[in-house]
Amino acid sequence: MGIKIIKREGGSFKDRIYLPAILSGMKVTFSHFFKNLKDTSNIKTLNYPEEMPQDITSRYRGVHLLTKREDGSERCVACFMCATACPAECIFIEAEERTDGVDEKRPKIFTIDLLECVFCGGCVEACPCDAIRMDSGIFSFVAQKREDFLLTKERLLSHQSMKDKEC
Amino acid sequence: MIEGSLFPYFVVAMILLSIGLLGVISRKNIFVIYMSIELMLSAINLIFVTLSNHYHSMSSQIIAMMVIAVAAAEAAVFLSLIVVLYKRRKSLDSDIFVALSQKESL
Amino acid sequence: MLDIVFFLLAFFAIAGAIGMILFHQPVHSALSLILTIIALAGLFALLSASFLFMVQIIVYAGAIITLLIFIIMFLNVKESNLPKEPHKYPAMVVGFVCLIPFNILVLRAFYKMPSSQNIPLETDFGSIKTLGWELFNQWLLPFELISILLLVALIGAVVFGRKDEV
Amino acid sequence: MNAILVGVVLVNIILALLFSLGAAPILVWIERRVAGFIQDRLGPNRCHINGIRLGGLIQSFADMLKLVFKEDFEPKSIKESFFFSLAPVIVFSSAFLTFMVMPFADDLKIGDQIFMMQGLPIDLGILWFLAFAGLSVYGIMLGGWASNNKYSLLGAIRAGAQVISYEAAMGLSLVSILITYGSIHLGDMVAYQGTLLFGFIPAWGILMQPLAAIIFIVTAFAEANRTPFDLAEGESELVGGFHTEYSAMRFGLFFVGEYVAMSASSALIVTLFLGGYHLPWLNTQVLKENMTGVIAFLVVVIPLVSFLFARWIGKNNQWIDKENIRNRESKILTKGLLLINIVIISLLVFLLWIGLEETGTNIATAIIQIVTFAIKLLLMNFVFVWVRWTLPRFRYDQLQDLGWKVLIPLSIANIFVTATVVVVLGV
Amino acid sequence: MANITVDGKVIMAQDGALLIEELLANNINIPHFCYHPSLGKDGNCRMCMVEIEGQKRPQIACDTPIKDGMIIRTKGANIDRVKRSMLELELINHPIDCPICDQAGECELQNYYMDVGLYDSRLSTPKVHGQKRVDLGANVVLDQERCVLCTRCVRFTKNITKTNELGVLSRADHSVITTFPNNPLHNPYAMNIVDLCPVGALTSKDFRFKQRVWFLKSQEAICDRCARGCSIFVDHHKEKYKDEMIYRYRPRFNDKVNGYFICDVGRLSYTKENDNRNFHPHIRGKISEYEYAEGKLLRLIKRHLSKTLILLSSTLSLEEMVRLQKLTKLYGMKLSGYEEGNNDESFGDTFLKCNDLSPNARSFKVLGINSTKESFREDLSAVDFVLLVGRKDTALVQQSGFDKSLAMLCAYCPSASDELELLLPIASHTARAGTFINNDGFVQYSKCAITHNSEHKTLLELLGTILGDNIFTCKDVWDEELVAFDTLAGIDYHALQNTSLKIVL
Repeated sequence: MGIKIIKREGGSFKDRIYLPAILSGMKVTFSHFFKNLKDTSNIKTLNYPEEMPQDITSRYRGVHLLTKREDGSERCVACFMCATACPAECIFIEAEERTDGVDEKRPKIFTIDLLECVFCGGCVEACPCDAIRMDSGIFSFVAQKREDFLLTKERLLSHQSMKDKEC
Repeated sequence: MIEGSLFPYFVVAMILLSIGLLGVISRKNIFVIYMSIELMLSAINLIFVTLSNHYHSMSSQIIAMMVIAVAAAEAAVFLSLIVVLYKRRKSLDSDIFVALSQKESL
Repeated sequence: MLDIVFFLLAFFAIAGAIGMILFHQPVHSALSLILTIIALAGLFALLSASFLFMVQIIVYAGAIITLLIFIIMFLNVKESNLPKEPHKYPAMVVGFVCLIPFNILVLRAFYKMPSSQNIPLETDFGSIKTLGWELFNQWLLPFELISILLLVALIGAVVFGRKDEV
Repeated sequence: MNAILVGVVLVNIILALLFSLGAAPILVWIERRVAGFIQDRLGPNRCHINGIRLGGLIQSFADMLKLVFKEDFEPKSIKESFFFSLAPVIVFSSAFLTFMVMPFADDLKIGDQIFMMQGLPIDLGILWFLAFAGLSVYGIMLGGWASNNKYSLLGAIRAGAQVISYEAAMGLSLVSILITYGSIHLGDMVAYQGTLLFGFIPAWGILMQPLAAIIFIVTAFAEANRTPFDLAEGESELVGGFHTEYSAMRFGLFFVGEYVAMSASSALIVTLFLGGYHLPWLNTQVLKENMTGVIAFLVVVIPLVSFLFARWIGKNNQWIDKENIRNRESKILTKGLLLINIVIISLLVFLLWIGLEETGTNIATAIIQIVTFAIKLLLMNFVFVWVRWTLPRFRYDQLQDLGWKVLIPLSIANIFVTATVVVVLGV
Repeated sequence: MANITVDGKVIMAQDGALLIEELLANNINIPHFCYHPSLGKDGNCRMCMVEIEGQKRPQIACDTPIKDGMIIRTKGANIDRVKRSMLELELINHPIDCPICDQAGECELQNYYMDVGLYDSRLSTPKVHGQKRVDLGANVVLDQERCVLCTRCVRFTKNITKTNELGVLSRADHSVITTFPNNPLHNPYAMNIVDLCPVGALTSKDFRFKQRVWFLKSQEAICDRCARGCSIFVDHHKEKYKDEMIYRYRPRFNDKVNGYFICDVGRLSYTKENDNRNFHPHIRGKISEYEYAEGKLLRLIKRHLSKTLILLSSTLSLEEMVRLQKLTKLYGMKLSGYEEGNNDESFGDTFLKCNDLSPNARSFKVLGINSTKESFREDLSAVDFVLLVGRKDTALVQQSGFDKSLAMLCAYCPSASDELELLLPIASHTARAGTFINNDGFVQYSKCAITHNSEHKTLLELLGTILGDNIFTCKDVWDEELVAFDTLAGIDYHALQNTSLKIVL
């Protein structure tokens, strides 16, 4: 094994007086500035909210949703796996007995505090029933009150999956 | 009444000088003692400048300028001294520094 | 008009000085010393010493006291490290009483001084040009000595500040 | 006569206010838009008053308004409430006072009265700048210390050490400039720069003293606490530095103070090195002699520039939504531009027609010089912004190394060389 | 004694004892469903297979008596294959509803499945479905699908309670546990079968779906429902933004007192620890700050001093009692432990429940605190101020004709507080540690000290402040004060941590 000796940069006089490097850096930034000043149409900035991003795929990790069974009831069985996996502890579940014969258990309360959520997707990974997903495609969630950021079970169920929308 | 007469300037200078002296006498905080000395120097400067105005002579102003230069030199030495002393003694009490000459006591 | 300015400046100078010796915290003392220094600079300006006015602000306020405050902050002096000064006020009162005769003496001497010639000052009195002319013609040797003093002080400060010395 | 005196003094004060205080929102806007363009973004462009956006300038006013109306919060941990409030005032007022002695134009002669075109007619010149630049550090140190917060204190200590060390280099670099110009008065310096070197090159400071110019510009960046020397508020390590605990208008004063200081530094750089209010090859005397030609030139050039500017507006100032009120702006601006052009051109033509007397020539010269100074100031401010968005921040030891080991020796060497040259040439 | 070799390690064992007992006693992991130390062997689950040298096939450890020189292997490819096959058999009809199952997290089937190696089912035939929710009565719900038919529950009703409610019905993979018609599960210890069930087939109606077990933290405690003082685990959990909640009590094995079981009443008595706990201090019916109310207590005591009667409850711990006693002795106060209604003849039985409902009345005798009605009456007539500690029976005092200052320190919110000079909450039973003496003379230490959001002080802390001697913890009280009592000689704080110690009353 030979040792590869890499020449140390910055030793020459030109490097040591810094000014050429500073000037070349300033040249780069100025060329960007001038190009954009001349013609702003090249700038990729979206004029959100008038312009919406069009490239959100169904794999985009957006606001959560609760999926439904064929009969329209919630798929979630309140197993607390998502709450266990959640690193931000932002999922609050209260279970209750389900008596309609579809299943035994369901969430009475299923609340996600979006202000605490870190959008890691751990809950989706943990869910054994494919009941919670983050493919709603909702990338921006705005509300005026803190309470509005608590996503209740009803709101989670009302979110549409991107996958369902596509087909 | 003031214009033309320079006596009020002397009064102010003497008051400042006296306050500086009082500070040196009464305080133990070495920073305040230093500042009192600076205040006295400034008071003397004021006397010099007033005299320069009185005698229409630039020489007193030059002396005042040199006093300022001496004050700057003093500041450099004094502050570096204080940093060293404070690091050793963790105190600003001038009474603790009486043993300055005895090397082993430091 | 100038009287009012003088009284204001004198008031600030004396108030700052009194505050300086009375405050317990060195930072407060230093800040009130700045007030005195700037007021004194104003007094210099009133006495047509415009160059000294600038020098006072640049050197005293801008450098010396900045350095002082910097050192005070840098040392991070805690309340417990400040010296106890139980005899502060008695000492001041005694000193004040003792200084009264001295002050009267000196001020009498000033008062007896021959009154100044009532010629108005030259327009460029105290400006940098006249001062420089005087300085480099008649005061060259003291000026060089002062330079050496500053150099010695600089070296002294560096020697004190050396780590291995401590 | 007295009315003229009051008028000129008022004009001076208003101009000084405009260049320093009035510049702050514009500089904030420039900072944001330039940053945006440099980084291939748009920058603020949304805020509008009845559709008028002025390219996002309104955003700055909105932000100022926000700062004024925000809650002026003071943390409970702050014991020195007085100094906490005093600190931003010191920073702001010292920055503001610094600007007051910058000459916008050559001395104006109306009748037999001569006016100095400065905010404060004091001829202390460069010393004034040094004095107040030194004082502004008190504001930063007090603010940091009174905040009773370790980040703030660290920021303040950094700022203090930085300003003390860079002031030395700045003063020394100034000495060589003073030797070259032979005066401390800013007016004399600008007058010197109006002359020609070897008969064809404008004797601008940056050509006469390139090394001193570089050192001074670098130290001016440091004194104004701008990137790459903004370690005092290095947000990556010190949260907000000395102004971490500040909010609302007390923060606003720090914020505006920074821009005013930057503007003052720019003005000084322009005055010392970039010919001040002089146009190249057109010093006051030449300008006065050729006033008719200059006005004729302006009559041709102003509509041409305006036309190009209007085309640029039409191309780049479109709003995405055609129905939006903001989309009307281009038309309004074009019309406004046209109106201003008509007014200015007709005024100039009128002046050409009646001819200018001596006082008129003097005033016209002053106006042209003020505009020149304003443009140079703006460009220098742009350089400040440009540097900020190009260069990374220094590490603290690098900063001190640069100050003490590079800039001070260089400036001392520069003094030697300059003095030698001056003595040898016997200038 | 016999020497046996297990996985190459020599173990001394009792000759003739069951192999599984010795293996479990030596902390050797041996899967088992049907064997339970209190119920004995049954041999129906076949999970505890071990290889014994000299025997052709693997044998079940629960039905193999130990002989000298046995060489046993509990690991190895062969035995793993056997275990896996047994488990596969158990799982043929077991539903995969762990997400719903309350047992998930403490399920032995789940653990063994994880141990043996995760695999997918090889069966293509559909699973046999049973009833998911059979209410057996007495707070027990049965899920027939999940049952592995270990018959621990059946044997419990047969051998322990001798009520014989449960049995196995049908044959082969249709076998289910069930009750007999018109004879639902009905005995005061029925909920123990929920703990006994190794899988999630039997669940408690009370705990069902309330919380997942992996969130719960267990602390050791002593049940304070009756004088038996059964050892329990307190399972509690603090949900984010909520207060600590106790979800259940579970029996803790203690061969001296309660064995493996507790009664249903004691098990459900955890609700009192959750309810009425977060109440505020009241001064004359008005809500007050805790610190202020504490100061008020101090002032009340100072004002009355020797004219004070402290009425202490038998629910207090030994440490608290001795500290109260010290307080009364120091200032010449009166102290009485007289209580009414602590004896319920209908409550006790021959197994664990006993008629005496006071968890710690024996301590009165140990410390010499007077609890007779006569002395209580006598004391009451002589004082101006009555302080009820740990109890809320103001009626007792008022009916006795007392109409002067009355203050109360208690852990559970009383109904009315208007007539009280001061009502100061103190930490409840599971929020503070303490020593209790049960009716057989066993001194037991309850360690459970859950911190709640309300942060009510414990009685020991309050008394430490009042007495000003910096004794705040049980350990300090044992070291400083309880050593002086002859009855408690030979018992020290450290020994109590793990065992119950008997004293002569």
